[in-house]
Amino acid sequence: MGKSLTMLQAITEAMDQKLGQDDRVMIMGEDIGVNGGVFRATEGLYEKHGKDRVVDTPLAESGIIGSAIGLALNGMLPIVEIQFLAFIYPGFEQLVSHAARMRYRTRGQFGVPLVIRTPYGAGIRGPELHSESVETFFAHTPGLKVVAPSNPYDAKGLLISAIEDPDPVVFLEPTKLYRAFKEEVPEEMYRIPIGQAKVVQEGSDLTIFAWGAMLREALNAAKKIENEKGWKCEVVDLRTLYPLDRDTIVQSIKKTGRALIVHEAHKTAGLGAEIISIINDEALIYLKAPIKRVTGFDVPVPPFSIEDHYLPTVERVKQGITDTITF
Amino acid sequence: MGKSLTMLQAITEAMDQKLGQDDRVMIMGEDIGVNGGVFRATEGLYEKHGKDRVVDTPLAESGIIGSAIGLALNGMLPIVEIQFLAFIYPGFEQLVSHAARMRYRTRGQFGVPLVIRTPYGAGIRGPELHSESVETFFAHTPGLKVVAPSNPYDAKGLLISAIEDPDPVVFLEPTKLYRAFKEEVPEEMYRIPIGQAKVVQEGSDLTIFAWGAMLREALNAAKKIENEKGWKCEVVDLRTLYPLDRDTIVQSIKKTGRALIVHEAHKTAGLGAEIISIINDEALIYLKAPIKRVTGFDVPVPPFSIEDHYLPTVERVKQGITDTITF
Amino acid sequence: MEKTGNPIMKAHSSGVEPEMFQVLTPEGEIVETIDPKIDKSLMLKMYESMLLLRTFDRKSINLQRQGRMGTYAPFEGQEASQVGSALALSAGDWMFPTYRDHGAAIIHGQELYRVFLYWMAHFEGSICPEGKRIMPPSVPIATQMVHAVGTAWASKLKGEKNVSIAYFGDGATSEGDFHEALNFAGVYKTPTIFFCQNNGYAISVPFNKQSASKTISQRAAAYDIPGVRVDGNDIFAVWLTVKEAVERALKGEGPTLIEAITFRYGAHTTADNPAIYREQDEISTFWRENRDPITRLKKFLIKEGYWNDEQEEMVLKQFNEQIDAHLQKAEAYPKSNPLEMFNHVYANESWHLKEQQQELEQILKKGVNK
Amino acid sequence: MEKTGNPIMKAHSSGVEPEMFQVLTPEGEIVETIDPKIDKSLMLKMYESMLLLRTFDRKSINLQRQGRMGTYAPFEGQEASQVGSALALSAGDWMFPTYRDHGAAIIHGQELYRVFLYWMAHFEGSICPEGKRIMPPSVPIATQMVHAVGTAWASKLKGEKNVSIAYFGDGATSEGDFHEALNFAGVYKTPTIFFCQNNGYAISVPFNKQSASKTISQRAAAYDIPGVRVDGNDIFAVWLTVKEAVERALKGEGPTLIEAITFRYGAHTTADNPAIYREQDEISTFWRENRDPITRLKKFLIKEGYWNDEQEEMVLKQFNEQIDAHLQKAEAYPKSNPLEMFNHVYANESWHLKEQQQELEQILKKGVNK
Ligand SMILES: Cc1ncc(C[n+]2csc(CCOP(=O)(O)OP(=O)(O)O)c2C)c(N)n1
Ligand SMILES: Cc1ncc(C[n+]2csc(CCOP(=O)(O)OP(=O)(O)O)c2C)c(N)n1
Ligand SMILES: [Mg+2]
Ligand SMILES: [Mg+2]
Repeated sequence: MGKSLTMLQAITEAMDQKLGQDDRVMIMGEDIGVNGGVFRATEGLYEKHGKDRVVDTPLAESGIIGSAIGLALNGMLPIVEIQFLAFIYPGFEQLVSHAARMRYRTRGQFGVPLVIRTPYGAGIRGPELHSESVETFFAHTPGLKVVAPSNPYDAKGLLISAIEDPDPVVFLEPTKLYRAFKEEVPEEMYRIPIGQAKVVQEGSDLTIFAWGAMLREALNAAKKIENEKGWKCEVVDLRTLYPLDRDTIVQSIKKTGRALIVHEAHKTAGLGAEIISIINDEALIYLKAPIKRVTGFDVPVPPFSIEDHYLPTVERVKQGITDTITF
Repeated sequence: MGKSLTMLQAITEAMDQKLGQDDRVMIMGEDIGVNGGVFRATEGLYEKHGKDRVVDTPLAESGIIGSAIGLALNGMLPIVEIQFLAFIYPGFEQLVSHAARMRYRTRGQFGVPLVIRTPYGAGIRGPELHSESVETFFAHTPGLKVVAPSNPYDAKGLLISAIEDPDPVVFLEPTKLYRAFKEEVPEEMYRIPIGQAKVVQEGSDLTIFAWGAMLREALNAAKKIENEKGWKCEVVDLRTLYPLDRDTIVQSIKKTGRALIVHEAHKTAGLGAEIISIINDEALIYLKAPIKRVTGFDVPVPPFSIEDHYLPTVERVKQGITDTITF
Repeated sequence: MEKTGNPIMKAHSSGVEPEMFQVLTPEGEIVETIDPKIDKSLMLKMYESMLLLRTFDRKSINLQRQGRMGTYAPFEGQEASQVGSALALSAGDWMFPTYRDHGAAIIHGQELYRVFLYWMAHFEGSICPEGKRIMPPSVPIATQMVHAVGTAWASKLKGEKNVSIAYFGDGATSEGDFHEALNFAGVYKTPTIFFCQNNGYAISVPFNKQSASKTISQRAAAYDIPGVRVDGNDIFAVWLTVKEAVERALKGEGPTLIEAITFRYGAHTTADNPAIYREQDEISTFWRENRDPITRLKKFLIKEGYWNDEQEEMVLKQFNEQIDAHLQKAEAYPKSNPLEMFNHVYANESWHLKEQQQELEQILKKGVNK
Repeated sequence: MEKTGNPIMKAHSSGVEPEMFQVLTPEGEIVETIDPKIDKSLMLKMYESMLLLRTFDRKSINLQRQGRMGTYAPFEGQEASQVGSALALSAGDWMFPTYRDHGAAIIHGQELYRVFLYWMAHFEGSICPEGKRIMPPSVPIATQMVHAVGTAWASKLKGEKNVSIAYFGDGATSEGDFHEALNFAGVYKTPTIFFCQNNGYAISVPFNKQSASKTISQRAAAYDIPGVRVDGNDIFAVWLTVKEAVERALKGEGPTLIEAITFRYGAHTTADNPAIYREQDEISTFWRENRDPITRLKKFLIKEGYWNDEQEEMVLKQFNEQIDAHLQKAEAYPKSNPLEMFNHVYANESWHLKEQQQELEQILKKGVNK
């Protein structure tokens, strides 16, 4: 039996259940204890599981990630909350030079089963540096896995998989979707495998690749364009950003011959480029038109009064579809 | 009149001349003063220009980059040496959240004319984390410029441009080339514009895009393959990695119709993907074969006993050329 | 009974007892010699500045509630710290505020309408008046502290008689940048003032979860620089301390760490609910009634015959008008043009931004971009 | 004559005077009560361990010179710090060494041939014996300090009686991670020992350029944890101090910062030339002749009748054989297989690594890959 949950509630439920089921699981971060997190993702968990399992830390991301690495080395399964994605930077060295490499350096002797959860993306009228989308940094770091759910159901299943994963997972939570809609979420624990994309809508004329908050823009644009022009878009939710699910990507492109990638991140060296390159590798001859990228622009995310124009809009996605199909 | 200089000497000369010419220029970093730098890039400069201009700093990269930002805000032109590229991570936040954004945030009121020089890349039998090549991180950061010379002449001209640039420049020095060969370098100050690639060898069958230490592998492979099979490769040295010189890239591909990218960095989300995407955008219809990436593998750079196999080799480049031309 | 074999216990025996420098008690009594002297006009300036800021702060919260501004970070309760420190500076000094220090910025010369613009998410809210050195609020915690080392270092190198002041909170003292900034400032003896407003909380986290250390000022010893703890709600104490720090800095004696003990009455930001993590009503009523920075100075001024209720009424009226005028200016400010986002990424234009700007321009011409 | 208006001067008046805990003088005299007792067999173990390490270190430098090993970081001169600290640990304690602390690692149970393998750039040089908790040398400075907080924290949570020790140098104390580690350890009272070998230099940079603070131990006060400064060339002092720190940690009294004053006789690494940045001959001769950790213990042991030249000759011979045997094992170790680089990136295989491995395999099959 399921309940209708927001993504935020689905995430809380995943953590609550894992805390209940496995002694080794703990959560740590800024304001996640007594306060229940600035987005309330950990609401009630401190009271329920106690101060040793749900830990308010000092304001120091390198200390948080670094000590979580130590906890993980010594048998715990820490879930770290970084308050906003840009605030991971002070802990970047710990993530890139240690978490991602410990298994490799010790030839499997010591692993770092760590999850780093963090809200990411724009669209919630946040202050400066509260809206970044720099998944590229992590997808360029061997040893890390990167996940970004687009709905409550996937969020719970992917987070449980991430917590159970023996390797460090960067778990990107689209802030804009936290409370955007509810969805039936099974009460039991279930897993969505890391590394698998999902075809959320079948189509024949063009494939849209998207993830996180951009999936909805993709679906909306696809619906509108179908109404307006009759073109049928296939929409693929990547879900895992590293390593990418190449098979699903290539299979779809072989079917449609045209593709569009929608992401919030800056265009240059964004993940869109990697997807284009995978298609170039595996399915160039199937391509009927250049692959279009509709992305955040190559500028720092601007103040929120104009952030909606920084982000890909349904309008821009539609334009991209049209350009690609009429190429 | 020029002198025959190594890349290291050309870099020292550029700094020496700018220190001599402009009071605002200063150098700071670990072991760069009395010791002249662990690679000796600043040899003699401390004695010549004094301890206020060539500063041995504490061992703290965030402090170094952060205080250099302050120095730049207040009228100085700091050149920071980060001892090895991976040691920039503790200062990553200062670079990404401040240096890259100060002009933007203040609408041009305050800029950060800062150069960050750092040895990068593998192939010198370095210990762990002394061989990274993560230019993607910086090329995905609007507000930064990224430069990587492949020879002494370019190194001097590009470094002078970087020092004179009003914006922060990440200046990547291929460690492997520091002393690899000498070249005639003019004694006077000259500039190579940031943002311009260079066609170092004309060809008609395929274009190889490379930079830094990989340029030599590209040229060697091109020469061998011409001898062996008669194929003529065009070789383009990108020199500036962000923003890329799209015109030169596209022009070459329109001529040859085939391309290969060689870089040391990990394949996934490496800059090769961006180059492929630019070609996809602008010249897809000219492509006669998928564009090949010959890159560092998606693994942490391994211990030096096998690092040569992590790196693209002439052998692998040749294989890539053959695959692409015989596609 | 001391065992000689226990070097650690021996070394750790002398605990640090938190002392706090106070000049003006909550009852409005002077308990220390004031040196240098604070004359009547400066006292009135202090008082009026705090009144202005409190009026501004309350107005801002209302504007946010009415949807006329974005998330806002209030500073009510911290006026003595912000005014006292800012008034001790000279016009050309570098100021590095956080999101909560627009009070200090205003006193140092930032214009009210620009502060409104900032919270309304206009690009132009981050610009300071020509010739001033007020940096935009620093959002990533503690990062601005190293900048204030750099600007001060440059002043020193150029022989310019300016200090740099970095504002930060108690939470910021846990970040690595706090440590690196103090250490660099100690090494280069930069004319930097590290001004910590210890309001007891980093969002929901009380200082005793932030660190095992009892005070923040005690950390200065780690870098062999002076550290001092002052009553941050006592504007005389704050001003005197910052004044001394400025003088030391200008004499070449280097940086100072100042911990000003204070309290924010309200929420961390308008997005925060302090009742979740503290006895908000009780604790903020306690501070308001017993420790308020404005009340205590008022008591003193009235006793001295420097101030009365008519004056108060008059300046409040004037402040309200002034603030409203700035608000009007801010609300009448041209709407942000989305195309502006492509400007000032670099000093010189690049092909990729030019094209992306054109792409957006095309879309905007069509009328909708949603 | 004190001006009351000068809070900073007042607060800063008490300077910290560097004291150093010493038990065994360079002349081999005991100047403090030794408690707990160090019995003869432990003294001999200390001495022999230091001899073994010095022999190993010199051998390694030669191997590097002969091209049989890569760049090597020698520790000669720091033996008392490394042996004294490691011998105070229990077998299950977590150790986080740097590139210069393979001496400590060996004493804690790392095998000699693995240390050779490490410097010969074999993957397997980073593995420790089954059941041990010796982490691979940390290269990015100070980063391992926070790990040692985490492992100790986990021990505490699990009720396991183990400490975690982090080794680091004087230069490391400037990094933000030093600060964050000490602060976290203070907050969670983790059983962590922060063991700093202050050898006076971070590569070429002397400590007085690293910080204005006179000592490193004084920084502990910033986190309200005990800090102590010991003679790092006096193995009794080191052992006693670490022993006390371990006991405190296991009793739940939390972390300790230990500053061991020592000196590296040689270069930073074999790639470094210390003559560029210090009077290498003079200064290293001075330390060798007046402060050597091995000589001083030897003087004491001989005086006590615990040691003589024959014994020394015998163990040296034995050590040389032992080291040679390990060297042989390391040199006979199978050449690294390039395809190994694709293993252990993740616990489970991923398609992209599998394919890249195949790509390399194909190339290697052709015979050349240059
Ligand atoms: C590096 C970083 N981490 C986290 C945050 C989120 N954050 C914003 S304010 C804040 C608390 C700051 O507390 P304090 O330094 O005491 O200042 P106060 O807000 O009390 O003035 C946090 C955690 C941030 N802005 N930057
Ligand atoms: C983050 C980082 N920055 C720079 C370096 C380069 N580096 C290696 S050792 C060293 C000096 C370390 O000095 P110290 O901490 O005193 O240790 P010691 O070598 O004296 O044992 C430096 C700067 C590094 N390894 N990591
Ligand atoms: Mg606070
Ligand atoms: Mg040292």
